[in-house]
Amino acid sequence: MSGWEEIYRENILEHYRHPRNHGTIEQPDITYEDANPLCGDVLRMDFKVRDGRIERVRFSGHGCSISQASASMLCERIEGMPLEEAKTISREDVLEMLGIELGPVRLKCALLALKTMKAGLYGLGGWPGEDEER
Amino acid sequence: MSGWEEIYRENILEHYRHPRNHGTIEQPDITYEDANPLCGDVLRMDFKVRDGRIERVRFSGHGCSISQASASMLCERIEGMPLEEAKTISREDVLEMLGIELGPVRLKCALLALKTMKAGLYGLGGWPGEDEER
Amino acid sequence: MSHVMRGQPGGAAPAALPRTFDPAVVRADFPLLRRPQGKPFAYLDSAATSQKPESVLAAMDHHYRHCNANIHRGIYAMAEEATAAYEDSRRRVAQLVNARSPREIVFTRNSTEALNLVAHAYGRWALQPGDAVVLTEMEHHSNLVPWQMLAREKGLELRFVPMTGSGELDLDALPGLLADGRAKLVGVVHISNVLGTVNPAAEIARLAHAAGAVVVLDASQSVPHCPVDVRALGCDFMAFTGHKMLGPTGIGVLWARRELLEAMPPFLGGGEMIREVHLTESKWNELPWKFEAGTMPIAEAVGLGAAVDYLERLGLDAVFAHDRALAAYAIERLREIPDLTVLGPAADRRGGVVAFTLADIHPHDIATVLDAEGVAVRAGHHCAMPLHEKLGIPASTRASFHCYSLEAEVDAMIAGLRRARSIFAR
Amino acid sequence: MSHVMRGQPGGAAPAALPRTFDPAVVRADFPLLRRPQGKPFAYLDSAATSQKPESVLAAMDHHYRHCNANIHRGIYAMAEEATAAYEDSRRRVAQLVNARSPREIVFTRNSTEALNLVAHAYGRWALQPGDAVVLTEMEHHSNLVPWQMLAREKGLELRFVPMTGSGELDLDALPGLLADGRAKLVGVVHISNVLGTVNPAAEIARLAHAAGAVVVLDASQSVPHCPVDVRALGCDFMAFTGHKMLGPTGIGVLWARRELLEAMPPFLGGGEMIREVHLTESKWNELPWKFEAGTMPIAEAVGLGAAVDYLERLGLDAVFAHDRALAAYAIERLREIPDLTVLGPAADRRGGVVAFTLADIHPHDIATVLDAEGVAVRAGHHCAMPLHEKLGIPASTRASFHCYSLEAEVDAMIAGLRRARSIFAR
Ligand SMILES: Cc1ncc(COP(=O)(O)O)c(C=O)c1O
Ligand SMILES: Cc1ncc(COP(=O)(O)O)c(C=O)c1O
Repeated sequence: MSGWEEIYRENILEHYRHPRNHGTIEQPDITYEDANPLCGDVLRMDFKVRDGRIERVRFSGHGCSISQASASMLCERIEGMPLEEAKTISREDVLEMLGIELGPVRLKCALLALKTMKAGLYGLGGWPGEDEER
Repeated sequence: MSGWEEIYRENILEHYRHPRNHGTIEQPDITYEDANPLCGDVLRMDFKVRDGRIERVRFSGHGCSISQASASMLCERIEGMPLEEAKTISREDVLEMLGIELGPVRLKCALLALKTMKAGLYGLGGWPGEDEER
Repeated sequence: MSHVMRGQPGGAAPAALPRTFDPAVVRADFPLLRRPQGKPFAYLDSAATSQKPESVLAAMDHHYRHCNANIHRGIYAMAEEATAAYEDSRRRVAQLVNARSPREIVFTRNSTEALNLVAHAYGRWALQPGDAVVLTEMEHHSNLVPWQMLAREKGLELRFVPMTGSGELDLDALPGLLADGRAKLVGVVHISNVLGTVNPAAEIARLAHAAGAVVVLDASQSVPHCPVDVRALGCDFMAFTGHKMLGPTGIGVLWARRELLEAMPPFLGGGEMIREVHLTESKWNELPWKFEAGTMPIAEAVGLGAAVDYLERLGLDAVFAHDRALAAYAIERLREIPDLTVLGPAADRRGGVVAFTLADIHPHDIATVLDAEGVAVRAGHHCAMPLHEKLGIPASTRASFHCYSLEAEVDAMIAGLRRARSIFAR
Repeated sequence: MSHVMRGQPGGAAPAALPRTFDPAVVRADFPLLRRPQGKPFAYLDSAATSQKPESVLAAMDHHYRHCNANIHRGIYAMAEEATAAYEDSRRRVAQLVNARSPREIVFTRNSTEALNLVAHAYGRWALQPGDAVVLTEMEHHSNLVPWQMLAREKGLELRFVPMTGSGELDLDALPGLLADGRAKLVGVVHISNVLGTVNPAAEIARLAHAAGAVVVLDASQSVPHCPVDVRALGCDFMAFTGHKMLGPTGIGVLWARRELLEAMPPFLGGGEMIREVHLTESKWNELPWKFEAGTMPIAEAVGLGAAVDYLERLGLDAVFAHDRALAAYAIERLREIPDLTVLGPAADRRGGVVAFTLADIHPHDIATVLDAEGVAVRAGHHCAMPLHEKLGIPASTRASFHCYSLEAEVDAMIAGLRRARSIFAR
């Protein structure tokens, strides 16, 4: 298996080509936009929340296949999930979904969605374990 | 000849122990004070000028044997000299008077007197070859 | 490579043809590029940072092993040696850019600090509310953000020389931006780190001076690659950075006209930059030390001096000819790839930088595929977000060259781009 | 060395005795100190800059030879490695001083830049005309001049904690200086680079905080020599510098409480420190990068990380015990010399720094004679002119130690001082 095939596994390309939950929500209950300062990529996530559950979630913005695939996978996973449970999703969970190993620079792409989600759900002030998500 | 004896030749120690032209002049025609920023040593030179000649020159301040000896030698040499001639004294002339070789740090000690004299005689604006006296 | 035009960004045309060198031979001087057989590695990211020749590493290593002492204050032999080496590097840098005196050379951490020094020490002092600062749409963030910060603080207006579709400055717009006499400072990048565009610095300086503005040149991509003569250019401040010119990280340079440096207040306060300190007031040291606070990057200055020597041995005109020839070659080969757009002007108007987009494939993905093939390029906004905004793209992929770069490395990139296209076509 | 008191400037008293090491063995790790036979060389100027162990030089050399790339933006493997190495050094530095998070560690050029960063980004933002800044009479110029410059700009009052005759802070005066509630910032040197005095940083922080002032600790001479725990000390900002802690030149550190760094505006503008840049406005990056503009001293950070490892392997409590024992020995031996005055407090209240005067012999002359005998000491005001002014002397001679310093080197100095006395007695 050559180098790029280790990163661009079929599941990633699949999510990249056919992203789930892509789009925006009108009048979302929570919306948060973050950027990857290293490359300027931007991700926005909109949430509809009912009875403490994430009823709907949509993402938009632009980014590379890793950041788009991880946003797509994360959204797919958290739609319908209780807010409190979504908050506990960790960096390791996201990397496991992606199923690849990444260096510190591309890690930022992979974790942009998680970071955007947490900032949205917790509010801006920071959250437990945030440092590890750098 | 061991190391320090190369620098502390008898003439230097002699001028250091018995400085010529040490002191100040009341109501000097020209007075200038400079400092060696590297060690805080201060040198002031006062001049009485008549008919374009340096009639009297005195130095004061504090410094090491090299800076004191070079001030003493320089004053001895320029007293009575036409102003224009004194202005032409070069860094090489001073080092020749001292008769020793010095690295860039102690060079500053050796040249403080020359720098003070030139700044006094030329005024503050700089003078030909100034860069070489750094 | 004989079809390449000579570029003389720095001043008058020289009499002789440029010396030339064989990059494959030059390469042997660069330890990092000597890779084990069978592991291809094409480093095409020299605009981000250059590789370092053995002589630079040896100079720094020698410093630490044989004359590591703090400078300017030590009376012992080793400190005298270290001081002499540090000041000697300053002299060599001064000669490289044809400064009038080594006093005009201030060492900094990098280009960015040099440009911030100008904004803080000159800008905060000389500019008044209502004054305007003229920049260009192709500035690197380092020659943009400091002026934004200053503009907000002092109530300055920022104006921008627009960029044409081909990625050149629309110089016709400059007189208009200067016409009301409120523009007091013009900041411009000499060679764009994205487009490779060589901007007409001398002409800009002429126009700016006629309108009473000083000129700050960001020479981060020119001094490392071509002859630059500050007197011929006629600018007032110029910043460049060691790590892009075969030197170490941790050191940069501000050149400025002596009269300006004399007049400006200092920037950072501390040891070295003072003549006399009392509890509540101080007097400043002479130039250039007035602007060098605290223990400076001493080993790094020694390394930079060795880098200047190396560049001068190669000949900067030869380096530039080589860079430009390679850029021309790359542009030619990139044309073979469908859906690929090269940013910036024609090959004869640029330095050794080639940025492009490929269909709607994200540059990160392109760079990752290329990395897997052993080709290192840069992907992103290259610290020039407004430029990308203007071009209507979020990011680009960039290949950039230095004296050790080879056509074969460009070929490897082309092969990798074909592969990226096949993976990501959707 | 069993008579030496344990110093714990950094926090709580530890349970175990300090580990010890043999400086003669340690010495073998320092290439510069391995001198050819018959050429004695006693380096007693470690407070100016320390020597570097082989492991530090090797780490930097390895970086340049195997993973030299610009960080944070490169998508290729080498850039990922360089980024990881740089950020790993930050983590090690954070651990060294027990920071809550690596986000609290900002890399700078040196201590001086770190202190200027506090003055510019925090001071210009948080302090108002009429506020007071409290410093001490024993500050290094680097923690004095930036505040003078700021005081002039903003109309601040400078107040000084006076020094006792024995070179200690007169802490009884501090409450009075804080009493009117106008003092908003207290800046203090942790260990004086002239007197060796270890100042009671935790107590000063307690008093300052009670009065509503933040505390800036200049730890340039403490972090390299003894355990320092920012949480135990309770200060708000702390500066230190790589080249004094067995690391390279060109890198320093600002530690600060995260809340303060979050609230403060940035200092230098440019690449790296931004999140988004548009032509006329920008958004800042997260901590700590918000304060790191342009290409940072990457190789230097790697070297600093290796230096931290080395210091931790030796054990900073052991280093401090060694330094203090040597200072005590030096003071004892210096007493043998007639007309010699040791500056500063008793041996049990200081670190490994011993400054003195000898009759009216100028320190330059002393240093020159010592140099001829192969002993490197420092002569001058050591960037602490007000301290010397207060003591009524223009300059002093200083010997200072680190882990590789030997009693035999002190002995060589003593012999040289006798010679200086015989030459210059007048
Ligand atoms: C107490 C103290 N503060 C600050 C500094 C400044 O350190 P640097 O020159 O590395 O900025 C020094 C050393 O020179 C020092 O001893
Ligand atoms: C045009 C230009 N200006 C400024 C810089 C900033 O240089 P440094 O990061 O060394 O400060 C760079 C490189 O990053 C550049 O290409």
